[in-house]
Amino acid sequence: MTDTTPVTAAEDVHDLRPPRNQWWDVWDQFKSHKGAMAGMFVFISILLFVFAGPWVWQVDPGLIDIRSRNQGSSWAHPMGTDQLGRDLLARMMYGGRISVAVGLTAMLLGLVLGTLIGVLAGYFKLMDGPLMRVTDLFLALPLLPLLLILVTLFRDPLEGAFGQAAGVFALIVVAIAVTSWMQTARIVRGDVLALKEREFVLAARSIGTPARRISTRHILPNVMSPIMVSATLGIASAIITESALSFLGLGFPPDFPTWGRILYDGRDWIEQYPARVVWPGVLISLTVLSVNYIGDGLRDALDPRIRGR
Amino acid sequence: MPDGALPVLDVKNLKTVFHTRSGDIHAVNSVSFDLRPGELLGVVGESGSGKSVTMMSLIGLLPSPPAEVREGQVMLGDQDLLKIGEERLRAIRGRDVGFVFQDPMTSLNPVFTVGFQIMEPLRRHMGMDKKRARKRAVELLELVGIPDAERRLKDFPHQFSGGMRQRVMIAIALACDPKVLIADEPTTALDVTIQAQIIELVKDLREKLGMAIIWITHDLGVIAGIADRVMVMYGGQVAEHGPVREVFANPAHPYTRALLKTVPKLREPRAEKLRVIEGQPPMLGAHPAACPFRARCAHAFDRCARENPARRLIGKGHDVACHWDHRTGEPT
Amino acid sequence: MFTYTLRRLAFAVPTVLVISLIVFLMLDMAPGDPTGSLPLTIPLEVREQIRAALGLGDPVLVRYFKWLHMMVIIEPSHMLANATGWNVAVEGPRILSWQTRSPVGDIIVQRIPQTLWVVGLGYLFGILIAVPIGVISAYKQYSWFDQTGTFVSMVGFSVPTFFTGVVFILIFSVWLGWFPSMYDTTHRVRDWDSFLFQVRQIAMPVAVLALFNASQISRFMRASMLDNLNQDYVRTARAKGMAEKTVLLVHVLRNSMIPVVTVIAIGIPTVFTGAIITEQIFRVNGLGDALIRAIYVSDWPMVQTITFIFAILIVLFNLIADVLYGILDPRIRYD
Amino acid sequence: EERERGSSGHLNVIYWQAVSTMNSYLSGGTKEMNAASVVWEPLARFDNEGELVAWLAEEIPTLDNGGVSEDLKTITWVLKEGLLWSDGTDVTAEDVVFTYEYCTHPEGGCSYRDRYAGIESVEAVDDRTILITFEDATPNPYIPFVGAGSPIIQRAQFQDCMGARAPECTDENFAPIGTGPYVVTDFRPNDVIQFEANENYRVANQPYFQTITWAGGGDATGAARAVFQTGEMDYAWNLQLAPEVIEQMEGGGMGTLLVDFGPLMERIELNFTDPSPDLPADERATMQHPHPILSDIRVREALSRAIDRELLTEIGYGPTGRPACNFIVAPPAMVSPNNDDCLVQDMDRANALLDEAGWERGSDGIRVKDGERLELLFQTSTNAVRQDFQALIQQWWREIGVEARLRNIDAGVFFGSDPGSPDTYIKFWADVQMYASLFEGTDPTPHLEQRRCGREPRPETQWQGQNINRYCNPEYDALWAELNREPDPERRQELVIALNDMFIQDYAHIPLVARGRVSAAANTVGGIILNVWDSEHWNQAEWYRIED
Amino acid sequence: MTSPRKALVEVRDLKMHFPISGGLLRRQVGAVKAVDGVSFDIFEGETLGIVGESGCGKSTCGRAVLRLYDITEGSIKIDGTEIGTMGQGQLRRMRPKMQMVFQDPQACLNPRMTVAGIIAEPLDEHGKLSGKAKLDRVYELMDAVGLNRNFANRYPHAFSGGQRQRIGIARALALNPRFIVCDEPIAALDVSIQAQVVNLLEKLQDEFGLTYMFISHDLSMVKHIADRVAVMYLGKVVELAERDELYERPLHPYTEALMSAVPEPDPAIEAKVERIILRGDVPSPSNPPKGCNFSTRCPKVMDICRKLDPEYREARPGHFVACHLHDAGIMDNQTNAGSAGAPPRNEHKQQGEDA
Ligand SMILES: Nc1ncnc2c1ncn2[C@@H]1O[C@H](COP(=O)(O)OP(=O)(O)OP(=O)(O)O)[C@@H](O)[C@H]1O
Ligand SMILES: Nc1ncnc2c1ncn2[C@@H]1O[C@H](COP(=O)(O)OP(=O)(O)OP(=O)(O)O)[C@@H](O)[C@H]1O
Ligand SMILES: [Mg+2]
Ligand SMILES: [Mg+2]
Repeated sequence: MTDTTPVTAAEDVHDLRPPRNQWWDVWDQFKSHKGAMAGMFVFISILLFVFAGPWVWQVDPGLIDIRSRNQGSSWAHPMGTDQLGRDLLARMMYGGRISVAVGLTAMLLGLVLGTLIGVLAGYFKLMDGPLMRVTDLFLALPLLPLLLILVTLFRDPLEGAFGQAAGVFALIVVAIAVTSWMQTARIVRGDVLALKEREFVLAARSIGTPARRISTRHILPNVMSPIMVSATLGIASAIITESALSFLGLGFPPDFPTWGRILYDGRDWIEQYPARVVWPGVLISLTVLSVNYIGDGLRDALDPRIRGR
Repeated sequence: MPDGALPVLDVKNLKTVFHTRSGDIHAVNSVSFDLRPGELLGVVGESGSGKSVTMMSLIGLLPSPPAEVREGQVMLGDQDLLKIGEERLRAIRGRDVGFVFQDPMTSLNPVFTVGFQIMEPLRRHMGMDKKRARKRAVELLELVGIPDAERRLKDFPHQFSGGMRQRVMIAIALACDPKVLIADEPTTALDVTIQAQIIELVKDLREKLGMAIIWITHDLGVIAGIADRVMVMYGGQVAEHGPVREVFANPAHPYTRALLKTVPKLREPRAEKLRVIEGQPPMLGAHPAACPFRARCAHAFDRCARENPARRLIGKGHDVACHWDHRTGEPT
Repeated sequence: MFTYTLRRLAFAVPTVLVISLIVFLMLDMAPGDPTGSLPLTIPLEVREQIRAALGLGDPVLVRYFKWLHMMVIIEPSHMLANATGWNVAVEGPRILSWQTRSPVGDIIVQRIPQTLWVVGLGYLFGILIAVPIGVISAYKQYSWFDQTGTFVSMVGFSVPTFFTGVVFILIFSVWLGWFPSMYDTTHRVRDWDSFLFQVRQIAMPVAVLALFNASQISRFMRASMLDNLNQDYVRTARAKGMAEKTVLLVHVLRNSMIPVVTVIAIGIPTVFTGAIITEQIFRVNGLGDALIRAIYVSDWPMVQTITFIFAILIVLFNLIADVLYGILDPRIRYD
Repeated sequence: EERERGSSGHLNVIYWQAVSTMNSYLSGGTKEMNAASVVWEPLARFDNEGELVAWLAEEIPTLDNGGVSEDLKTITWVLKEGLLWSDGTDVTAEDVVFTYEYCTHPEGGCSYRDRYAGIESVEAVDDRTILITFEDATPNPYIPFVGAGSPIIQRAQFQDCMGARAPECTDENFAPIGTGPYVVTDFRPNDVIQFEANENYRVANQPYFQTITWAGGGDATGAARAVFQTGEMDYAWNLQLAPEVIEQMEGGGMGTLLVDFGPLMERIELNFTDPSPDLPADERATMQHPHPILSDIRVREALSRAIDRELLTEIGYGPTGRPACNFIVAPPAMVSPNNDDCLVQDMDRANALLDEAGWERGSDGIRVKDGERLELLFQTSTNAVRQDFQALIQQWWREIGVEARLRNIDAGVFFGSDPGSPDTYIKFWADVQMYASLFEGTDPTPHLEQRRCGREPRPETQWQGQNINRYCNPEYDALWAELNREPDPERRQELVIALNDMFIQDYAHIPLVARGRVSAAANTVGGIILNVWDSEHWNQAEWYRIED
Repeated sequence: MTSPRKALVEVRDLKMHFPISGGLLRRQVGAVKAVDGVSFDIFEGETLGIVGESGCGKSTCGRAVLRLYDITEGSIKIDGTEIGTMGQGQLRRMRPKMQMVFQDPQACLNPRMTVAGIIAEPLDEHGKLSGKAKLDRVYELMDAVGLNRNFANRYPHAFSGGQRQRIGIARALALNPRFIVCDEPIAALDVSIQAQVVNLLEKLQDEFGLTYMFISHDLSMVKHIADRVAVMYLGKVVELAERDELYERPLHPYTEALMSAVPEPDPAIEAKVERIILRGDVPSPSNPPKGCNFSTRCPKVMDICRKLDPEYREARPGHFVACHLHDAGIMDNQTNAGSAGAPPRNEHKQQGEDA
């Protein structure tokens, strides 16, 4: 049944506006999604905390103050200190930068890769077979050894090229991305295959729109929903994969705090100083949760059919 | 059809509302009709006029929320279906009232065999054991004209063509010899040649089994071919209702009249230009205090905007809900 | 269906070979050294001899084909011989772990029971928890149950297992003393008491894994149920007068399980690799533990073999997933 | 009261790094050596005081009792009478000879090959007498067949496992027959070992425990928790945990921490050669290019003075470590008393030294000389305590105007011997590096030998050699030669201390912390005597359950 | 009708087979013969109606004519230019001449684009209009199809079916095409709306001199709008004639059955109509029956029909049919045999006005 949302006369009295950027409509809808707004608020708070926080809380996260080691919350150290007397608040901020940046970039990279491959495979019949075999191959590669090998093989050249922090960052981000794009690719391909048969794509072809623009204008926006879902899951799993890599000694060096690393390091101290695991644990969960709710909201907002309701 | 016979189904003043985020939708507004044994009532009306919702309200098939059947009375025999509660309703669905839906492609569960799906109501309502249910299922398939029924019981829906699937749906609906069969656009998704087959089948079955049928459709042609009485719905209300020949010959409601004119006729000379009904179907949002058709009505006058017309009798069993008198061309 | 399965099988073999070659070559380039874990008291000259004794001299491809031969022919024959007692073991050098100097096949066979107990049950319970939660969440969409379920599973997904594991140990082993914190791989289930002990010792790792898996699977289940709840055939079933239970658990569930079952099947191999951390925390010396420890000490034959087995598992379960899909969904079965 | 064999029942041991094989000759790891030591035994071993005690031998051969020849070239061991293998057969001198042959086979890959270095021959004089002939005069002949690293294996079991066949003898390697108190009943590599009391053990009422489950795996925290807090385990090996964590767990009250100090010492090595990546690969870190910064002793001293060893110890090791100022930190008699001034951090002195050396503070506080910044690449293996140390030391050095760039490398790579890898500690392609090392037994001579000229790793030797920091001092070499000839124990002690002082006062490397052996035992197990000179399980036969 | 009209579209022996691959190596094991050798002309300014049952290849034929598929065989000339073998790049330049209106007004509009965006898309692709001029053109088109300009910024879901179809039509008109394939443009619409769209199409045809290929399964509507009508069955055109000729004197038994099956919205007529109820279902296009495609369901089937595929020929001037009943050679035999097919044919002959 076609959903006829009839247009009444009352609605016709709009003045003639030139077409406005559709992102405004997206934003209007997004605003009305309570969960998404809450998620947005939390996520922005987290971003502010990690990126702007250090301006407010000007403590060097690496500064060792042995006299005040293993302290609980106090005015001088709101989240307490670690075993070297480093300020946990500063470390959470600094570590959050890396974790959030890893999460976001790895997710973006994986997403771009997955989407690209998914669209290519779905849209161009010739590439479908080979690309899907490659995807299968990657799916069948055991990730952990692969990550290990990537890290051990390329850490040094990259560190040489970009400096230590940037090198490890690039490596970990790429390693996570390279091993996490396959699901997205599969889902996108499936959707593209279905979309390709939809009449509006045919319509675009009958107009003479070239394949490149069909895929960017008609296909991509319509596979947004599954991509959003992958994206939100992607951030979460990237942050967690990073911490698991830290756990296995393959992540960032210990002098680069990341939430996963801080959480891991705090494990042994859980009985004496639970704050050392609670803070990073809570921040990781909050980030993942907020991103997830934002994803829900975005998915709705990006869909004009829901937007209209 | 003896006029005096007691109706099997008597619907009075049915109102159904959908509660949605953007307000209530009054999908069915004080709909009343009855159905006598052995009779075929055709229901027409444009998309969204509330045909399906009306029928599903009768036997509580609407999801609640968002749907709410507000008022009314649905007497099936001597019980009021709106009052007896979900448990008893379930015993009636499929047993006393059979339902056939529009889309045969999706209305059957793809992962169960056709046999299983036919036998399900038999075992539930008639308490048949597997063997007897099977036998009956074979009979039913043969009844709806599927050859090689015994073997085809084991097939899955996707192995049937659209027309055959619709036959299976009919077989399911007929399984427990219901008193009333409701067919919601059973042929809309089918080709004309297949549609003709199904119509032929239903006519046949009706003669054999003598059940009362409600047949919903867009297609006036189908109604003209098989119905005894016709009910034209518009905007959640009954616009016109009467014996089929009477309504087609003397349509009283402006909507019925317009509708009859818009459809080109195959067996009549071609008209130069098709007549159209301008405008769009109404929103069912607010509670109607006016005639829902007034915005598209050529004869609308001020009263139509103020008062929702009540159904008035204009002939034997023929009533219409309109302030305008088609015979005089004047307001009543 | 049959040719479809055959075709996938035909593709599977080269896939596995390519993977094994990639893994072999990459490991060969990896910088780790098998003598790296030896104490520094062992002089360099001796280390060099050890390296030589490990056969590190041959060219890569030669070693690859030797390894492949052993992997595909000799090791399986020994495993079969061990399992059945038949005299089918093929003579010839076996793949030896550099670290333990013993055939990797034997170690892997040893480790399968605890892997299955813990990881397998963890996954199984995860599914058993996830399915009803997914079903109820979808059926009561937007109810408080659904909202809580969503929230909890999101949190469950976002908290690393090494965190939950330690919290569990603290609460249930240290404070309450209910469960042992270490898994005893030598324990054999013989009678009721030993079975109870087994239950106690797997309780925590299984719970950790089950929670983690359940949070993911329940999401899939819910989405799939929602898809199907709106289908026309559900309305048909209701119109037939079927009880709500039948509608939900027979008609909708069966259809919803089709995609979920394949997701579950594909997930099984990743469970083996993904449980490494849990295995380490609870000292469950399963396959994951064997892999990670081999990686630590650069025991490449071990890594290659386990990786190869994982690759086979992944390919195999993908295949199984496809076949399952076909079996569950008659529309595909008859193509 | 008298204890019976097996009367103490069952013992649970946890090794969080699991044992990979029972044949310690094929592994070389401490954990394998410990496990093997309850099955295999040497002729003699060191007790917890570091004193040599006869074990399978009747007595310790000496110059005095004629067991060692005057020219220091031969030693004669006599087996105890009536020794039986656990399978009931006799132990003979042939088994000892076979042990020598087994480990010195060129294709065998035996990890303790160096124990048998310098031996000309090992002969069975009779069933119980073994004569070892050395190539040169050997003042310390107590290396072959002495200590847990060089136990006697059974010829009958291993004679078909020589050379290249050694690793293929899985059954033998996993269940060796020995003379020790226990026999293996089940071995699962990297997982668990089950032992049972040896029926043929030479002490009639020992061992007291009937069975042992020797579990492996998990992590150090879990192992400590199992002894201290849950009581699941009776003995846990090698608990390297943060001091506070251990302290808190000990509060559980079920176990005791056992610590003793041996020669293991955490240090910083200073590279005397230039590791600059600008040099060609085969000249990097070789004697051709002296280090541009560290060649100056004042810089080296300043780096050492800036370190607060007390604090490092407190943070990293607590009661399980001691600040170290010497190269040789054990046995006690050989430890130099002359360098204790390093115990106090002295920033002023460090700054003064650098000023004197011509390094001026730059705008960012880092010192500069001739346009070059005082910047050092500081590498170590990946390990939480080491990274904490790196952070602390980096901060102290920054205070004296030295910038340390930190780098940590996976232990498998760092301690590997792959000549192709740029990241091994041997190659030392960094300015400074931190790790710990020790020596076997009680004699530091071989350890001191490592720092002689010409022992440095370099391309020509495939980067082999133990002179890691490429120290080269002819005086040192001469003094070592003297030590190597000296049989008199008193004089040897003096020489060791002199060599140590020379090396330390040259600031050739920076000692940090002497690390103890740390294990934990349940309060219900008695008889444990921690031994840092030999296997921790050297007296396993005497462990017993304390009944209450 | 004036005889020598100019053919805008000439289709000869068009075949569109979709490969079915199978077997172990995914080789092609067969083909869905969706369109299997059809030929017809469409004259300038006329409307050619195409009718037939679901799955008989109407849409495929329409799309193939516009070269939305790479056709298997045959030639397509549009305005004298052969496009059957043209590459997609060249075709792009031809696109403005030929456009398409789709069946499902919901599915043919990208749900994530505004109406203005949808209508402007062809202008973006082919024109070089400035933003302002483009907007003006969009408004112009919206006026032409009777859409309120205010709706330019809305999304398709906010429209009723009829309005959506107008958007689709406006898009097709944007480039001033000469030839439009209308693929069941009214099938998804409510009866009360269908007439609006059909009237609009007719109005535009008059205004712009468009040529239509009008695909539909609604015979009544085709009768209304088309000048000539082709009946398809299982990938083939079985009959093609002037509208009145076809509706009054169908030659092919399938056409007869099809027309008799159409229900008439008039109980009086309905009561009288003699239905030809076909037995069984349409065979699969991947496995068409031997001989005549219709032989499995034909009420007048003859032996030869099961063996020989009838030739598509001009049975009467301007009236093409593919049926053995109207085969010159066989006709005689069959007449003698007294087949049911013969009498109506004679009747037609007598009543037919010779063109
Ligand atoms: N679940 C629902 N939620 C909200 N509104 C609904 C729902 N189901 C139906 N409606 C509304 O109820 C009205 C009547 O719908 P109904 O399905 O009865 O129409 P119909 O006459 O059967 O149309 P069609 O011919 O297209 O089947 C429509 O306006 C529709 O939008
Ligand atoms: N892309 C394709 N690949 C394979 N088969 C196809 C494809 N498109 C269409 N077909 C098949 O070709 C045949 C004709 O399809 P087509 O869509 O042209 O029919 P139609 O006459 O337009 O039917 P409808 O009235 O249902 O729209 C059908 O059997 C269909 O399954
Ligand atoms: Mg309906
Ligand atoms: Mg079509």
